[in-house]
Amino acid sequence: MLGKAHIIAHDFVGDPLYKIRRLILRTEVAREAQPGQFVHVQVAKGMDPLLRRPISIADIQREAQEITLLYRIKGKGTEILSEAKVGEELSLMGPLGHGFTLPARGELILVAGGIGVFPLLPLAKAAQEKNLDVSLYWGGENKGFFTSSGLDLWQEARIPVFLSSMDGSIGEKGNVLDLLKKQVGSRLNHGEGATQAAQSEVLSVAVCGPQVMTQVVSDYFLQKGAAVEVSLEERMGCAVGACLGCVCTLKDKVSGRIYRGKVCKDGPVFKGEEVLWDYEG
Amino acid sequence: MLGKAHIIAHDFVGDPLYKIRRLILRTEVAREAQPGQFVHVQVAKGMDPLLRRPISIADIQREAQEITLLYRIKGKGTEILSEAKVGEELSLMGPLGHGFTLPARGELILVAGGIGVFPLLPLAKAAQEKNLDVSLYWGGENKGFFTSSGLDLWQEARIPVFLSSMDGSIGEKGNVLDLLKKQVGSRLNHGEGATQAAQSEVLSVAVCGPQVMTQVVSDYFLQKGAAVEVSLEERMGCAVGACLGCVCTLKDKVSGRIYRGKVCKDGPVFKGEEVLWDYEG
Amino acid sequence: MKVNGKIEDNYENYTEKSKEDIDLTVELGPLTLRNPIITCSGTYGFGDEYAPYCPVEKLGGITLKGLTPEQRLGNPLPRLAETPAGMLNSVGLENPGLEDFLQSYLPKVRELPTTVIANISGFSLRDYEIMANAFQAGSGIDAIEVNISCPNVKHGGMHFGTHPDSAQEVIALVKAKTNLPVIAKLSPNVTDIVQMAKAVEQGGADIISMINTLLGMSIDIERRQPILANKVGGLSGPAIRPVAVRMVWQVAQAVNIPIIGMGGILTWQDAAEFMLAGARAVSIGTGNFVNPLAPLEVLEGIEEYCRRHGFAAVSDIVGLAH
Amino acid sequence: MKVNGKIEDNYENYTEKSKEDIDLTVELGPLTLRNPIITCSGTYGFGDEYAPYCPVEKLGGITLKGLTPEQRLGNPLPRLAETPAGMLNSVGLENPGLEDFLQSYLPKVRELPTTVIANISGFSLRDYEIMANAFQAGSGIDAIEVNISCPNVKHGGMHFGTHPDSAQEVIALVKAKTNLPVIAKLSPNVTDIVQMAKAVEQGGADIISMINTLLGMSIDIERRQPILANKVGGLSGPAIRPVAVRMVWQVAQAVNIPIIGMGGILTWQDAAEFMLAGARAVSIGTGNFVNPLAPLEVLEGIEEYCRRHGFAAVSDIVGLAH
Ligand SMILES: Cc1cc2nc3c(=O)[nH]c(=O)nc-3n(C[C@H](O)[C@H](O)[C@H](O)COP(=O)(O)OP(=O)(O)OC[C@H]3O[C@@H](n4cnc5c(N)ncnc54)[C@H](O)[C@@H]3O)c2cc1C
Ligand SMILES: Cc1cc2nc3c(=O)[nH]c(=O)nc-3n(C[C@H](O)[C@H](O)[C@H](O)COP(=O)(O)OP(=O)(O)OC[C@H]3O[C@@H](n4cnc5c(N)ncnc54)[C@H](O)[C@@H]3O)c2cc1C
Ligand SMILES: Cc1cc2nc3c(=O)[nH]c(=O)nc-3n(C[C@H](O)[C@H](O)[C@H](O)COP(=O)(O)O)c2cc1C
Ligand SMILES: Cc1cc2nc3c(=O)[nH]c(=O)nc-3n(C[C@H](O)[C@H](O)[C@H](O)COP(=O)(O)O)c2cc1C
Ligand code: FES
Ligand code: FES
Repeated sequence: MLGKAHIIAHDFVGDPLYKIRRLILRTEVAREAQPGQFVHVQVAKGMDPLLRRPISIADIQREAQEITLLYRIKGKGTEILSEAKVGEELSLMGPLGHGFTLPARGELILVAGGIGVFPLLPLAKAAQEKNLDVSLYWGGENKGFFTSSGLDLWQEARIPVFLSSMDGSIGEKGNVLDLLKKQVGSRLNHGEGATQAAQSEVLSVAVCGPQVMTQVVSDYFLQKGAAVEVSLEERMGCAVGACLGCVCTLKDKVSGRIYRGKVCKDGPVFKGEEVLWDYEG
Repeated sequence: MLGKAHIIAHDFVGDPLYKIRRLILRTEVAREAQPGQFVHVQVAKGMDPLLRRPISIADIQREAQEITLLYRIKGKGTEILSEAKVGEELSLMGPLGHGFTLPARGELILVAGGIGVFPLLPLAKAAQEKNLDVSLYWGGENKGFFTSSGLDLWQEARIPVFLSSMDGSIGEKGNVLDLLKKQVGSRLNHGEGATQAAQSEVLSVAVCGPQVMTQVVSDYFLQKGAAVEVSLEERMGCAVGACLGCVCTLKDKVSGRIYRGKVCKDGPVFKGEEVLWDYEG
Repeated sequence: MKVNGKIEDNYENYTEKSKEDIDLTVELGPLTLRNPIITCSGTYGFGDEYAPYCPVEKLGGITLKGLTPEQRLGNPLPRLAETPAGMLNSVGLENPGLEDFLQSYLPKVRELPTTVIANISGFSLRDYEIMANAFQAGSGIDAIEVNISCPNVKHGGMHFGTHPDSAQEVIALVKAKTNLPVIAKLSPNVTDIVQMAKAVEQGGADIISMINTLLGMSIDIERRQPILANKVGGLSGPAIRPVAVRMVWQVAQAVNIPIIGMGGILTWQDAAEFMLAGARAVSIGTGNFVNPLAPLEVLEGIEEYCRRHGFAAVSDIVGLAH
Repeated sequence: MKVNGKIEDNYENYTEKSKEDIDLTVELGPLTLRNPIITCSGTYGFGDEYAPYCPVEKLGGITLKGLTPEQRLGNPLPRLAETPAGMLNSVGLENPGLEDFLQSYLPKVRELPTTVIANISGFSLRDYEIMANAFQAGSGIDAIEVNISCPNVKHGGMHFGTHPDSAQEVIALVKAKTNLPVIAKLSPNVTDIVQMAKAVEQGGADIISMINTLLGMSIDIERRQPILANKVGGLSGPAIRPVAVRMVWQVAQAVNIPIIGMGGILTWQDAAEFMLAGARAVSIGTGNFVNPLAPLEVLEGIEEYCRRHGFAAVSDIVGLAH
């Protein structure tokens, strides 16, 4: 879909210091949107900036035909977006990309680093509806960050949330991998050699966050035999697979072939086991 | 002065069809502004468009520290400017340029074509304060144009106004030169050879409008021996005389030397007799 | 008022409007397009990516992503950087290679309801020869655009595209090996664009397309490194339009073959500049990223422009600003 | 947040701030500037036009409008056209001529409380010789910038600026005739900027300044004519910055003389890109039109950047992105 979205609400999620804003849009995108997909937003009417900005769909209200975007004011584009007013319209493309797989059964662990949490809520809600055992492990800076990044949305949705903060002001002190090791590690099959098949039927993991964190969490769960999906980020031009600006490098597990995946179209969600994180070239 | 101006009022002067807007700004520019000067306005925060836009000062309230701009929405820049809201700020340079000469005595005839009328009101008011005999001859499209371009401001100021409209819907039908010939011509010295000096002491003329109109009116009054000043328009870069983007061609009456005048700095007001209208090159 | 052509609707709005009687057809030498609006190589994938947003059957033509004999993974990431009114890309000719293209992509490409132009690149004359051989009349491709100008590949197109002799040579070779119309795509990174244009005309090009991207760089001042992993990339988008229009103007005066103009077209007004400067057709690249409906809006606008000014055919406005 | 550096205040705000201990001085071969911020030729008149808006004494230097031996009225009007994130100009080297400059302008210029660079142009070697002779140490001018790159004058600078041999020749000539530091100003309208840079270095240039404007055109589609009376003009402003940064980067790797970087600088971030790419000083042109305080804001921003990253001197950041 390419069209106008009406701005229903637009405000800071919490303390403006953290620059996280919530944007609720009435748009057809709500009809088809799947967890993990994103929209490509035109932030300014003119050519400054020129390109659209990709933002994950952070909540979907199908009946109301509304989606929620949560975004951090980062540079010029998001700064300008933050000035859009309720009642105005934004040009939107979406829903775009290939989202998360909702497991058929078993446990779903969501792992987020920082604002990587945003695309995970729709997945959590879908899992909940399907009565899957879903929980979130979320690492961040400090308490203020979490409360300013939509922690209450998770609480409202009654999804178990486990936090780790760098300064220890909330949850465990440390990073999210440490939290996971401590909280989940003991439950997992200790034999690193456990057959993948056995584990993956019961444990699925979805990860989104800074690349290094995503990689180590993905590797950790892959080792434990879980089915891991990761959501990646790249600079985007077209967001429809036409420009090859946003590719990542993948390795087919069966053939061993190295190839490029388009983050915008084949992703942003990929199988953790297929991503070649450090491919040079 | 370079600084921020606060928007006090911003609305259509009359029928929005004519796209003429009034912008009242609180700014230091009001302190020094002289009739015929202009300001260089930054219409957008970003780079689209990049350059500032020159707009004449259409009214000056020194005590209130306010100036009025009247402008027609023409292209992208003025379109964006038209979206500026009361309470917001605009970056302004000014007052810029060399304005009209207020005659020491005698009669002052103002001649405007279309929106060329805008810089003339401050001159009219200054002339009035000095008890000069001042009147406006103003040509335009039709009645709607005049009422949408600030005709009432002239009426409020009790300045005699004579109109000509292309469709005859108000004032004389025809162009402003015809109007002038009819209304003023008879009063003027019929001898084309009358000494300039004699005439110019009693009759001063200030002209602003489209170039062709400005030229014919200027030539007409010069022939009649009046002291004519014309306000010119050119695309501007710096507006301070630094880029030579806006020059016009002048001829020194005494030496016969042909030279360039900077519309932004030496003008926009020049002596009618010095302007070389059709200089090629 | 459309301040900058970024206002769009769903394309359903367009399909109903009657086209009245402006003749939209353009003849580019041996290649006839139903209308003068094409999309640029490298910005429109293999023709179906944008289909949900812009109806392919309304386009005069599309140009495929640049192809090489062998598969290429292209350059490392990041490959994109936004710049004032433009963007840099260093995709580095990522493509599936000829064989895979013919097998996996061509069957779908051949069904596209528009004129399809293949864009070929190479690192040697042999490469161009292989590519030219592969595309003949009836192959499902309607014309070959020869990219002698890709600035991203170190030992690649740049050489062919900046020396008149090698440009002429490569075009002559391609021309000899295919019976399809041959489009020579010029690089703007040269001192004398007219010399290049004359060389490819001499080489037998049926059509000239111009311009490819300007070589540029953008630096991440916090990381103190170029943003692009490849360091330099190709500058496209509205920022380069004045350069492109100037070059089209110069070349239009100097050659007798038709020109496809491109570089920074977002709106119909932009496209009109190119046509008035002498381009017989125009191509939209980066503009699609901003507004996927740009090609349709450009077409509508140009048509309306002709109507308003009393031109019976779009080709009537070509070169009128000279 | 300053989205784009267009937010400015009266300059009084700047004068009070303590400069702490960042060493702002830059050595450009024989020319020392108190800080690396210069203003570009042709955009800053003869140095006093912007004085009410930006204090000249805060600038590292200013470059005067291009001068020729004889007076020139320049090109017909219009001379300016706005383009996406840029502008075209075709001033055509309007200037009072050497004699009138020396008589009527130099006395004021010499009082300017900053380093003053004269920019000279010519249509023959003889012209450059005349100009070079006129400016010597003690004349009130601190350096000569040789414009071999003005794209506006048909038989003029373009020729010298696009051929390495003639560029070298004209620089060698100027160098032989003056004892002032000689800055060679390069045109970007060339296939190989490195070749040009090496040529002027060979010719004896003390400093390279780059880039001049890109040749461009913009068409008025309603009048169906180029906007500029001169048809083509020079493209400047943010639009060209990626091209300029790329060229500075390439030249910095290839020559041993210092570079003054310019082309599209509006903000300190833009200036930092040039310095990290290898420019030892930067110059602001079109940016002044947008924000007359740009030079000061750039200076402040660069200083603060050095402070934040622990650099003791601005010259420490030169070329760090390589
Ligand atoms: C699939 C996807 C989903 C995303 N979802 C969200 C979200 O839900 N919430 C959120 O806050 N952010 C999200 N991002 C990141 C968001 O797109 C960037 O923060 C944003 O583009 C920054 O734009 P800017 O102009 O403010 O920053 P600038 O740094 O000024 O941007 C300069 C250029 O770089 C690009 N860019 C900069 N950072 C990123 C980035 N991290 N990812 C991709 N492009 C970038 C911009 O799009 C722009 O083209 C997502 C990115 C992707 C790819
Ligand atoms: C000294 C002076 C005083 C002016 N006073 C007024 C006034 O009081 N009210 C008013 O409505 N207009 C006035 N104008 C004209 C006004 O500057 C233009 O209408 C305006 O710049 C158009 O900008 P735009 O982006 O809307 O149009 P566009 O046509 O999109 O502008 C494109 C470019 O051309 C320039 N340009 C276009 N038209 C003109 C023009 N007529 N004069 C100068 N530059 C132009 C723009 O500044 C811009 O750089 C004045 C012009 C000058 C030189
Ligand atoms: C992401 C991207 C990829 C491109 N890839 C190619 C290519 O493979 N072959 C080619 O000839 N041109 C390629 N180009 C150049 C475009 O076809 C076009 O010439 C250029 O972008 C100017 O047009 P624009 O400003 O409308 O984008 C590419 C451009 C972009 C932006
Ligand atoms: C209006 C104008 C006039 C110029 N005149 C000259 C000139 O006389 N001599 C010269 O060497 N460069 C001249 N230039 C080029 C600038 O000095 C500078 O190289 C170019 O504009 C790029 O910088 P910018 O993008 O910051 O403007 C001129 C540029 C402009 C915009
Ligand atoms: S952004 Fe264009 S292919 Fe992904
Ligand atoms: S606008 Fe720059 S000299 Fe007048």
